[in-house]
Amino acid sequence: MKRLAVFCLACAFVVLTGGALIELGPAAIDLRGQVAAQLAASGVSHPVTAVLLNFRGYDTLLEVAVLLIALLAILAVTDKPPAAPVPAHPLLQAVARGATPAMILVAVYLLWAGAHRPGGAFQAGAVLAAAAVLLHLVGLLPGWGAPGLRLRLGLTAGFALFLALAAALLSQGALLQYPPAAAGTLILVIEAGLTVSLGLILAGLFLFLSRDEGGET
Amino acid sequence: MADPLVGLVLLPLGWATLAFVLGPGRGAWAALAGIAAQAWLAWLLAAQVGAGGTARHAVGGWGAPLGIDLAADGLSAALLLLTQWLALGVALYARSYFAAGDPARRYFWPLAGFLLAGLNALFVANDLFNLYVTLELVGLAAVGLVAAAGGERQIAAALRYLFAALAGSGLYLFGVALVYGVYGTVSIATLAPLITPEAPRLVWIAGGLMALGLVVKSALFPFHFWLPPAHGGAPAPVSALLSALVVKASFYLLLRLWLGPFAPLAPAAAWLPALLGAAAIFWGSWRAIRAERLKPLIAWSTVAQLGYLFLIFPLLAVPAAFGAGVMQVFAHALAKAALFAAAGVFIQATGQDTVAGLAGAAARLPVTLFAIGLAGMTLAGLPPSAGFLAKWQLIEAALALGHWPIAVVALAGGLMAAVYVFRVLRQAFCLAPAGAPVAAVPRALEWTAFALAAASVLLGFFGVDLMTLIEVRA
Amino acid sequence: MMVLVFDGLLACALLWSAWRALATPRLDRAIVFFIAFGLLMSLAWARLSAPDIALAEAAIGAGLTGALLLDAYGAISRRKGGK
Amino acid sequence: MTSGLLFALVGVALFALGLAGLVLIGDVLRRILAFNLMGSGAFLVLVGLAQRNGVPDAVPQAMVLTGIVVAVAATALALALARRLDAQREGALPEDEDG
Amino acid sequence: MSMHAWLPLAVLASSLVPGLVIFALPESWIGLRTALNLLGALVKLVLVGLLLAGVAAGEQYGFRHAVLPGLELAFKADALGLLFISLSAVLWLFTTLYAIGYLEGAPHRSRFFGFFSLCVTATMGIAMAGNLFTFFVFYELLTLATFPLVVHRGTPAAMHGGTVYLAYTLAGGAVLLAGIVWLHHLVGHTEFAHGGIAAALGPQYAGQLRIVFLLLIAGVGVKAALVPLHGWLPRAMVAPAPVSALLHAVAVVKAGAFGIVRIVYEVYGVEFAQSLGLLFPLAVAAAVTIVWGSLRALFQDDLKKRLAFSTVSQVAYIALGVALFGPIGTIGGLVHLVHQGIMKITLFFCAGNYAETLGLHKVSELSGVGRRMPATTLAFSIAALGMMGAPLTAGAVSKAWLIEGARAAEMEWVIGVLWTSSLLNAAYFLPILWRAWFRPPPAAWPDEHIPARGRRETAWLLLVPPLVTAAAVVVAGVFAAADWSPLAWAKLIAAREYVTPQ
Repeated sequence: MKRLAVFCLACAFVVLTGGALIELGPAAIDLRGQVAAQLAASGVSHPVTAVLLNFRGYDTLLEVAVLLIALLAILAVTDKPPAAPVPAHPLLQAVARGATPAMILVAVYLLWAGAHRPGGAFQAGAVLAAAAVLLHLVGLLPGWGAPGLRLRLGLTAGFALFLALAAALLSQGALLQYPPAAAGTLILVIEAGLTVSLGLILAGLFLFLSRDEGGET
Repeated sequence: MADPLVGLVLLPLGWATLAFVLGPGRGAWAALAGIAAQAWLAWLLAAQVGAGGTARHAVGGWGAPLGIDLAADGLSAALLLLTQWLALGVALYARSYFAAGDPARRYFWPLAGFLLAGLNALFVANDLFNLYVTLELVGLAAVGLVAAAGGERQIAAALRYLFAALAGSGLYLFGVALVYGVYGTVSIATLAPLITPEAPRLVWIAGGLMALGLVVKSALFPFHFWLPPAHGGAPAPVSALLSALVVKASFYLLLRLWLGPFAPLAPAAAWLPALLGAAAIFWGSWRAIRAERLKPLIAWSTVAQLGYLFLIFPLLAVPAAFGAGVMQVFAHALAKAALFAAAGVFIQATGQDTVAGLAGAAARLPVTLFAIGLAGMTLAGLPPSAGFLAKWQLIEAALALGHWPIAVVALAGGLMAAVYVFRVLRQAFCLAPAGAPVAAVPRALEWTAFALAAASVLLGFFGVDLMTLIEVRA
Repeated sequence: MMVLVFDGLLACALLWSAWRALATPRLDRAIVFFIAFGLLMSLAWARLSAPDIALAEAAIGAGLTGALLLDAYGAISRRKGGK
Repeated sequence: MTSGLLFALVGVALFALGLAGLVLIGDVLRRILAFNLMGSGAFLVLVGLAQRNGVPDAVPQAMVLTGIVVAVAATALALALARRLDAQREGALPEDEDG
Repeated sequence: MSMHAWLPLAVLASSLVPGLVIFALPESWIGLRTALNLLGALVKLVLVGLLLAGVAAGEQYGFRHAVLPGLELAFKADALGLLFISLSAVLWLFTTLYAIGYLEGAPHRSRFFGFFSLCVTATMGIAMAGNLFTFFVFYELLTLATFPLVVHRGTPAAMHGGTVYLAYTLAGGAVLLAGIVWLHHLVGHTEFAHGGIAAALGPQYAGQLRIVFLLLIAGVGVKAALVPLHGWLPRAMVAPAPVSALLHAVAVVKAGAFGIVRIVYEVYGVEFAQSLGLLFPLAVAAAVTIVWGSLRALFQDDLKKRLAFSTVSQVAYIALGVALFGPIGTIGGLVHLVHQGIMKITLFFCAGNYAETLGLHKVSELSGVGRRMPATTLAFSIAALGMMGAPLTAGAVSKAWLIEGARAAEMEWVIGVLWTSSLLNAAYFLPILWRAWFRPPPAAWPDEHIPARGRRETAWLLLVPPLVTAAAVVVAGVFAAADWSPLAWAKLIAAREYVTPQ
């Protein structure tokens, strides 16, 4: 009964919204023009990066905070020490060992490329995290226990740097108001910090979680 | 911090990060110092808004719609003031509340810091997508705080809470996506003149979905199912923050959108929230009256008290209704924080939280008992509390428009609240069972609970100041 | 024309994999469908001229989320099997 | 019809599917899948609808990048809770509304 | 702040501050607590004296504070309010003395005296309220402050009594609030003003104003114990004797009666109320209450319950006086506000003495108590005779004016009601007196825990207050014509309320 009702509601919603979508005219405001016009002043030439770290950089700042929160919450609910890693086949381990430096290189490239073309801190961080997860899966990297000071610093460094710069830029008149000349450099610095921390955080989402292997009875 | 608007967001982000770096369980002093500074900033902001009108800050210097604008009118300033001062009380309480080995303490300070940052960011946001991010910030931090207690019940409650919060913010985000599709912007200030009663059908759908999402997050009946286990199961300081502030945040946003960009569409649906609000009052009060344990009782009372907030929607044509809503937010926040704090004292003193179990302890913890009494006055809307002023304005607005059933609901709800409040209070006068052990409780706990409760009553004498502040509209 | 056909097929595949992710009786298969869904999403983003999102979706949406899901599934099913 | 509009329509359907799943399904992992479908649907609408004239728009694309990261954070948290709950006991969510 | 704003606030503070301090005092600090109590009561008497002198000389006292735009807490000390204030202030002093003796050695005394002081503060606030809103604030505070006193003993019976009390008074409060907000909405304010504020509205509002009147009177009628809203009063008699004495003979029920007076005279205006046809139903309600209360009193064996039903009946005299359209009835009603207070408090003091000294709670146990406790029984007899309206007592004065008032208002049936009531009063009081004075005492008293010491029948703190108030009953009756008597003050009020003085 409930299933049927929900199904009907969902269908009605799709038809109604879909219909309204199709008959929609052009938007009142087009930000594409504004983005293009201000792109030169943003410090980067790739529009998505410009939006992400300059025009709407404040969103990104808060978004990193969301990631940190998720990490904190995960730490708060998993208090077991990490289990010993289960080693995979030596061949797999060798492949993973070989892949890791390559992935780090890819991450650095993505970070650097972000200013001009697709790529940036998030993608680079994700690749770093993927490397860590890979190492963990083949048994070369143990799951993480309660983070020590160095790991905590690493997890927060990118965010702290971003936050500190954002606050320091208040001297320019507004939060995150880059001086046009230094914008490119500052964005690269922020992205570099974020890449490391995001890599650690995203890896942490996996490695902190994977501690309760073997169960608890 | 040059601009209080920005400082209120950056400060908690900063000390939350610091608290995490310092290590599990540390950072109480950083938190207290930070919150005290925030309280001062909120005070500055309220003075600034009261004197000079809406405060604005264009992040990055771009300005909407390309950049993100922060803005605080009277309503934002008032809620920021409430948030910081209430958080100061709860923080003082929490510092003494957690025992050294309590798992809930390990990440309390950083999570609380991010929660406050999210709330403050939400109150100053003026951009629909930025608001989505702040909603997630608040939601995940709140879930984390509930889950940190680590018990099976709390984890289950946190999971249920998380799904409700995610469903709510998902609905909201979908609405935002539609709005951006129609108008090409998510800046509230830019949208406001664009939305008219002749808006395309998609805008109506978007508004409905956003409202639905926010209603789920504000735990309006019948979407309240997640609230009692989460608020009733969390440690006392967490329950206090959640019941007092977190549910109010999504209500604030709903009100802001309702009165702001979506005002041309809003009247069509005004009675629906009011009907659900009335149902929430009766169902929540009934469950509170029937509850056997103290914290679930208080949590169900939150379900009921949130109902009042939604009664104002059909009345918003009268200024008193808006005043009633804000006053109720303040009254309930202070009173509910006080009640959860007081419940925490009793739980620490007796090791259990049944209502009947209070009989022995109440007489030995008179300050806490008074806190419950004063907070109870506010909840039941008895004079001279802030809750009474809220009820007064609500009834006045209802009569002014001839919607007397709302007045009847408000009065009946007040009586039901009196029933569950006095169910607790009368335990203090029952003859105590002999030899019930009552452990010593830090005095700071008792007095912070009392201070919060006293504030909820004393605010009843300063309604004019609050009303003057919130009259500053964007 | 070819482009539109490709888009149409991609749309159908997206919906089908999403449906299977929810409706498949076996959880492990559902997760595999979900990872497939993530990769299809990544294609869709590429079609929408959003290579940044395509990268992120592949790495985070399909990759990391998929790994998390599989890991959680493994932990839970191991525990169930152990009891 | 542009690809933008087409994928926006797919987004609507995905969102409805995910939401229905979230409401109807009891199993925690499945609900997490459903939530992710819901999110993907919203993202597709955000970008697809904005690009219904076929021209890429960087602003919604940046928003979706933000959204994807938020979604993975939420997913990880939900999984952590589910695993912890499962470690503590087996079975479905409690129905004890009194807390 | 000028003296004229400061004095009403000081009257409130003189009981509020000691009350709050007392809460914080440890249970064992008896000396300081007693000193604070008495100091507060004496300071209040002095302040009330200053107010009385000022108001008699035509001074205006008042203080206002806005809590919301268009909504003010307003205090004023006018002649009518002072009548109630003086009564409460004087009786507070005696009841405090009495309570100190009564509760000697009992637990939770800090709590008791703290709430006791809050009750007095609330009563003062009710008396000095300058508008209906302020009246309501203190009216509800009174409810809250009395609840802990009613359940003070913590027994299941006390808990039950307290619950019933709250159910009645809070529900009444809600009804009253509805009426007040409605009135505020119609008029724009709820100020107490000579001649009323409702009359300014056009005739098209007559229907709404009638409903509002019903709501208001039903709201205050709960505390005034108008039948059928009186059910809480007998049940609240589980409270300790000083509580029953001051609160349920004076403060609480009078707060209701006082509210009726304010509503009829200063909200509606007596002439406007008459023109709306509201006074006659009020008179009927009062008459029914008078007769019904007396009838129920006849069949109570529990002494305090008999007194409680007697209170139900007697307080309605005030409402009746108000409802008699004309200055003479008004004077009768107002003077009865004072007279009933001193008579009934005497009776409760004595009932408390019987219970505390000898463990006597029932009428049927009082045989011969006059020989064991002659002074207490003498005071009881004087007050009981006063209640019946015997000559030379305060009761006779009020009844005479009420009867005159009924005649002047050409409502002869009221005279019948009054006579019936007097007969019934005699029927339930005279058997007690007969039993106490002329029946032989039992061999042993049920629970004699204050032994007679020499010529003193009980503790002197228990004995002095009823004797003083009993003397006051006689003095108020004999010297009714004097300038300073309650009657003279009631005449002053009536003269100010009716535009054409007698």
